[in-house]
Amino acid sequence: MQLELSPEDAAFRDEMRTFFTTKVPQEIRDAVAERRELTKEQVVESMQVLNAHGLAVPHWPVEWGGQDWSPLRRHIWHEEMQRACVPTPLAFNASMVGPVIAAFGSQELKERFLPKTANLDIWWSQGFSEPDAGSDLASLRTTAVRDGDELVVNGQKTWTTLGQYGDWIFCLVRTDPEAKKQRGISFLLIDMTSPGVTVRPIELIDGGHEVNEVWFEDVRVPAENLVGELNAGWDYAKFLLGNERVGVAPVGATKRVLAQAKEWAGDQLADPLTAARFAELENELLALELTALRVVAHSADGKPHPASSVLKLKGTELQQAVSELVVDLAGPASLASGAGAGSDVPEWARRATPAYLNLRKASIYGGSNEIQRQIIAKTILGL
Amino acid sequence: MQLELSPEDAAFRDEMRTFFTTKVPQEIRDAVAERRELTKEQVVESMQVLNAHGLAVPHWPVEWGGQDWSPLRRHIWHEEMQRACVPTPLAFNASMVGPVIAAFGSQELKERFLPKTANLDIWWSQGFSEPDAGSDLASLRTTAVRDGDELVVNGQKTWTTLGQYGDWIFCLVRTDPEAKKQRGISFLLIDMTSPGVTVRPIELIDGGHEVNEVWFEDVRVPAENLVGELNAGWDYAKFLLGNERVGVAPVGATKRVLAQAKEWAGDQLADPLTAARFAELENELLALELTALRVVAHSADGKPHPASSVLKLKGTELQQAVSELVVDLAGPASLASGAGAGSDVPEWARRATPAYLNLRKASIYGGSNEIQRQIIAKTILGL
Amino acid sequence: MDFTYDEEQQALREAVRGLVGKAYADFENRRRTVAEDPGFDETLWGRLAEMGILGLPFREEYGGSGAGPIEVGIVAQEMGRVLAPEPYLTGVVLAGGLVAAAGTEEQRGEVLGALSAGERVLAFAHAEPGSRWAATASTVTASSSGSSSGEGWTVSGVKEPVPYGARADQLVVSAALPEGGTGLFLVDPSATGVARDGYPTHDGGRAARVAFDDAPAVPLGAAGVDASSSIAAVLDIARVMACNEAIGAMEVALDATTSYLTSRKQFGVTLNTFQALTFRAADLYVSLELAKSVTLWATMVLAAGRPEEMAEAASRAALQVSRAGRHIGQEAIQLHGGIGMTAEYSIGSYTSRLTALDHLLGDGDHHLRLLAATVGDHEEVDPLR
Amino acid sequence: MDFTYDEEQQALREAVRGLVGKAYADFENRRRTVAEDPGFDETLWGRLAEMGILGLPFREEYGGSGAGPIEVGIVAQEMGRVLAPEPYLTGVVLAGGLVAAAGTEEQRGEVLGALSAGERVLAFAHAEPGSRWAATASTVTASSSGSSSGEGWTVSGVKEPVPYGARADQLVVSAALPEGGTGLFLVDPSATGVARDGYPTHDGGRAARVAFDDAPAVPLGAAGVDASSSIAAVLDIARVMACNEAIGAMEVALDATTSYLTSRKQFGVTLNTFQALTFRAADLYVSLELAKSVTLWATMVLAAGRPEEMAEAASRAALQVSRAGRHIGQEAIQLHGGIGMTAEYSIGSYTSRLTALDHLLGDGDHHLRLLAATVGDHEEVDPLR
Repeated sequence: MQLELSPEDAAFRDEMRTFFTTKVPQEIRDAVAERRELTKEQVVESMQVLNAHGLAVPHWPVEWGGQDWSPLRRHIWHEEMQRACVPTPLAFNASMVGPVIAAFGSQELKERFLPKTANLDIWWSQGFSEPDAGSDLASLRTTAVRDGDELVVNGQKTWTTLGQYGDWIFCLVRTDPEAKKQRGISFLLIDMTSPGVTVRPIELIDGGHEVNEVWFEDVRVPAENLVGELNAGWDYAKFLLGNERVGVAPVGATKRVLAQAKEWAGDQLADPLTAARFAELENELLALELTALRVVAHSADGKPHPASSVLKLKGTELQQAVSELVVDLAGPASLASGAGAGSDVPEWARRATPAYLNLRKASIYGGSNEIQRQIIAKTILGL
Repeated sequence: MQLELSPEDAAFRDEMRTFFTTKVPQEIRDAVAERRELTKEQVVESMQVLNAHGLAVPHWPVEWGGQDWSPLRRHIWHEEMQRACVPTPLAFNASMVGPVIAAFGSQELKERFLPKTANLDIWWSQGFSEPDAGSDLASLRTTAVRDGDELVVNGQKTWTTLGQYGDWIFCLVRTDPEAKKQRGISFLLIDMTSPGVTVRPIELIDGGHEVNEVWFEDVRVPAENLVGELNAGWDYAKFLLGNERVGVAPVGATKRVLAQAKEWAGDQLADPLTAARFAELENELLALELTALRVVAHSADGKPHPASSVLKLKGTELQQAVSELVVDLAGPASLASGAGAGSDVPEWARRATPAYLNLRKASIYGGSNEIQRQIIAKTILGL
Repeated sequence: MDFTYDEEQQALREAVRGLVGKAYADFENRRRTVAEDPGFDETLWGRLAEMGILGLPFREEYGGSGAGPIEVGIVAQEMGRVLAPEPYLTGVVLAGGLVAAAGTEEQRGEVLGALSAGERVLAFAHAEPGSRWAATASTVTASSSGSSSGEGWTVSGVKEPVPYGARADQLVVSAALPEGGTGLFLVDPSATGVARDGYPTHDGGRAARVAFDDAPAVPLGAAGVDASSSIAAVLDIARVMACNEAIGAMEVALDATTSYLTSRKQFGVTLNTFQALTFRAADLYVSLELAKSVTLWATMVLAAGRPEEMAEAASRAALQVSRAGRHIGQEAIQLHGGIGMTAEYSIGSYTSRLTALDHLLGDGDHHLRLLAATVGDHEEVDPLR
Repeated sequence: MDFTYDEEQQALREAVRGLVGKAYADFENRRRTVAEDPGFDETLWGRLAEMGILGLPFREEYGGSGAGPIEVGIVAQEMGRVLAPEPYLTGVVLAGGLVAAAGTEEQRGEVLGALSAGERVLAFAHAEPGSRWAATASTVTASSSGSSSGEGWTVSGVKEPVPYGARADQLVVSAALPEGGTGLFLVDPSATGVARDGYPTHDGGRAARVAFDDAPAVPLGAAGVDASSSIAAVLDIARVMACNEAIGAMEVALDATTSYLTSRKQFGVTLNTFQALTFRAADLYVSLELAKSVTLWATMVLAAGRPEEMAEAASRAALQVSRAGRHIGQEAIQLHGGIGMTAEYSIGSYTSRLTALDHLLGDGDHHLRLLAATVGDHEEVDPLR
């Protein structure tokens, strides 16, 4: 038991803090601070700055750009990044497909994809969910049928976040229709410029265009784009979903918004009820951050830690609660949600409700909170 | 839509208020106000005062002492009684076995039992739950086997509230072991002084003795003590449980405790967080009371109104929340829970934690809140 | 004490449902309507006028039909059920209500007549950047260059957000008076000195920034008189009507959610197989019923016409509805899962509208603060009168 | 930053579990023990002394073993797991801690030596009827008839409730000083002028009303000096230890609940078949883990020995543990159903103890108020040092 960081870790933290607050363009960090939607270019530029300094994919194998840090350092890296309003590396690249290719892909796939993935030269999209395969992912129906050296893909994916920017998409496809549910699924990399791929936007309730439907009509994919073994895709997907323990809960970003909200609150912070609401959320965030630290400390074995579900569940609840607080701070000004730059309502207040509405997704996407409760009940509590 | 009471109803309310605050002995009302446990004698005396004035069983048929009031008047009667700290008529007599005998019993049973039941000359206990038949009541196992003009009862009941005072007990017993679960159950009246009846106290977590186990060993019961038809007991039990819509939620009593708590709070009421907690509870209680008024207004058809489940569910939640508030108001003095009369800690503060602990039962007994949610989901929402 | 609607009121509900409910029965119709300015259906607005709905709360001599809060509440519930974007709450109940409360006889006849006939859309320009639901104006000021007879008044400053302020044909504007207090003014938005920037709001509505630069303004009622108590009273009426609108919306949101749970399959079974979900739906029903009870009661308090009880009743309804609206709005999306996040599907729009209603006239905590401040003044709350 | 216990600490845990855990492994043993005065097992107390547990927090020169808050926290967790009724928290951590913090060298040696050896039970007489967890005394007053050298002091007034005050061999008493401030005194409870009425508390513990009527009192430390900052500091340490005790209790309460869910049958199946129940158990686990994290962190803040950070850390842990304790305590009974209400079955006693711990040294809202008062003083809370 030890409260203090070691001198080395403390120095590491200072180094990260300095880097993030001086090397990433201010205008990108301002956009994050104002909770604006980032442009594709901003996301790419930010990740490339990180990658140039070895800070984009520190959890990857060292030969592919990883840093072999302790879990604590990865935690510090991740928190400091969010604290400095630096966009975190695109998850589809850095946390999802990259680690899967690194762990299960052929040497050829690694060489072909990992450097470009780390540098966001390829923007990856995720093709897992389908209209009838949400929480029940294993009931997916998109098929890939072997035809010579190619696989022919047909089907529909949905909730493809930022699919409009995607160069490539990693998909779960059914390659053995006879096998039972989880078996017979493969993990396939598809060039989104291939003929037969159609991306259709889905408008969300905040008015934004963030997710998409992706249609595959007789899309021909070279068989070498299969990752790992045929029909073993479910294992890779489980690896992918359970792989990451650092940054599962959006602690740093939520802390930052709460800290900003104190500024936004102005005089309202003198109201005891408002102050108590801040204090309670702040305490819960502290508890969550400490729990994240406890979890990362036990992540050396490489298996998914079931407590990650605690982080996801509570993390999204707090993220949503803070966004709700911000709407209340904005008060009547929260109705000015569609106002432009000429508005007399400050930008944070105009963004308050769209952000609140958008974040309803946090407890649905990426394994709904119901799924997280199920994991906790089953895996941890044995129920 | 009409806010005001009619002049007649308003006069009725005044009449009730005057009666309850002048005719029921002050010391009994003080005991209720201090949240003390009442003695058997106090419960009996109070109900007999009410009965002498036709106010013990107003919802019974007129020939057996009922008043043919509108549901609104019964609501007013019930609320004013609680407001005046008058103990409500013993539920086992007034709300449970009485209405069942009146509806389904033979003329002989009615004459034999109803007057004494209304006057609490007989103290009734309830024999429904068993160790393995709680929420799943229909799995009860106590048997009654015909032997000549008698039924021989064997088995065990539990959670028999105030069974230590019981003269008679109304039981659900299995009379046809072949029939499936709900069928084959009968509604039987048993003299608790019969040989073979044993009452054993169960100590509760607040240290009180409120519930009991009741054991039946070859207890011989005259067959004429069967209410209604053999094997139709489940229907009578459903009638009994769904019969009462007035007073399902303990609104009046909870309101009274909350009002007293304002006195107890003293200076603490000036604290904004405490005041907000009071205001929020008070508003929810208002909402609950208004909902109760809406429900009673639709109770003319005699069938259980599924919204009763809303009243039970929310009513017990608020009752518990108010009791929790009182513990917090008592603060460190709540630890003086076992202190006697010589204590410098006021009685309400000493009673605070035992009352809070005791009220954990409110959401379990009489159809747990899980059962209520199930009724709402199934019956009202069609889920 | 009676919670039931009489036959005439039932008939009114059916008539409104037949018109408004039918118009937006297909959610796509609503999407199309709110996608284009002015954000509502002008034809439907005209039909509402013909049916007497726009003049419902106003006396017959002003062109209205002299109905009461119960009837207006029924209309609001029906608007809420289909998320009708027409500016009934802000244009009729609020802006019209102020003219009825504070206007001269002549102004009432002229303005309410035009409003009731559907010839003029009103908006109440009241919120100011940084204001929090007060009944007073602060940064928008009025000044008079002429005599105190009502001539020569102008207003200056920025009002934002003004619901439907860009479409409005006439503005009711609150402004700080030179001698203190808050006055009400009628302003022609096409006059010089008025600049309007309209924009859509997240709930499909419209709002505007309205800047006044010595814009000519006609005092509503007697000139120079503090109208803040009238504003407060009409805001309270509007709050209760917003609650009525919200319970209509919540009813449908819960219905949609339970329908979804019984039809959507996951893991080979419909979602209502999962008890964790059905129990949450049961809790939503409890929230809805409680909110409905307080809203109906508050509406009756308005109808009973006891001004001294109105503010408290409005706060009580607003608090309960705020809590219920968040509970139902948030859970309705969650129980729908991903589809609930999409604009195509209606449920998210219900959440969005409930959020807007919550913040339009004072959110739950705002009203809780007001109630907490007086919680020690009474022993208990007795809803029976 | 490291959340793991070292080997020595693990060994300590096993040793305490072997002794205390074993003694109360059978819940009937605990029931029997708390049913009779003094409400705890004097033999076990002696064994704890022999094992060095009673002297754990005190320096070796005073008869202790000079361990730190981490170790004391481990003991508290183990006591919490079996609801051990021995007065470790109030007698050792609190009363002993005050002697260590405020006593003279001589007093420390004498009192802590006797305490560590198990020869003397201490109690801290501090709460007064109407007081709310302040570090000061108010209605109990001290006066000095003699010189200021420490002779001739007496205390008067009523302390209640005093945890284990009737059994205690020596009392540490807080009292308002004649010149202002709060002093600490050692009082022999058998002296004239001291009247004690002991009684059981709902959680199986003991408390007393202790009335002082010019009872002879020896100043703890220098005479007439305001000790309220020492009291505050020791109260904060005790708060964190109460949190440690509570997380031990919560762990077992959750274990017992999940065991019950997997074994109890209703409707022909075990209760863990009902998703509405298992999801609630999952939420309990979340509450527990978060409370545990803050408690371990606060314990490390104590161990790091930065007095200026202790009060805030104690409040943070107390707030989180209060919320978790209520959540787990209430739900544990509810998920057990009727059996959870009975004194025979252990689960209700866990709820009772958690309620007592919550109110002993300041409940969640009390600490929330303290934290809210300073929430604007910092941008964010950074747990990494």
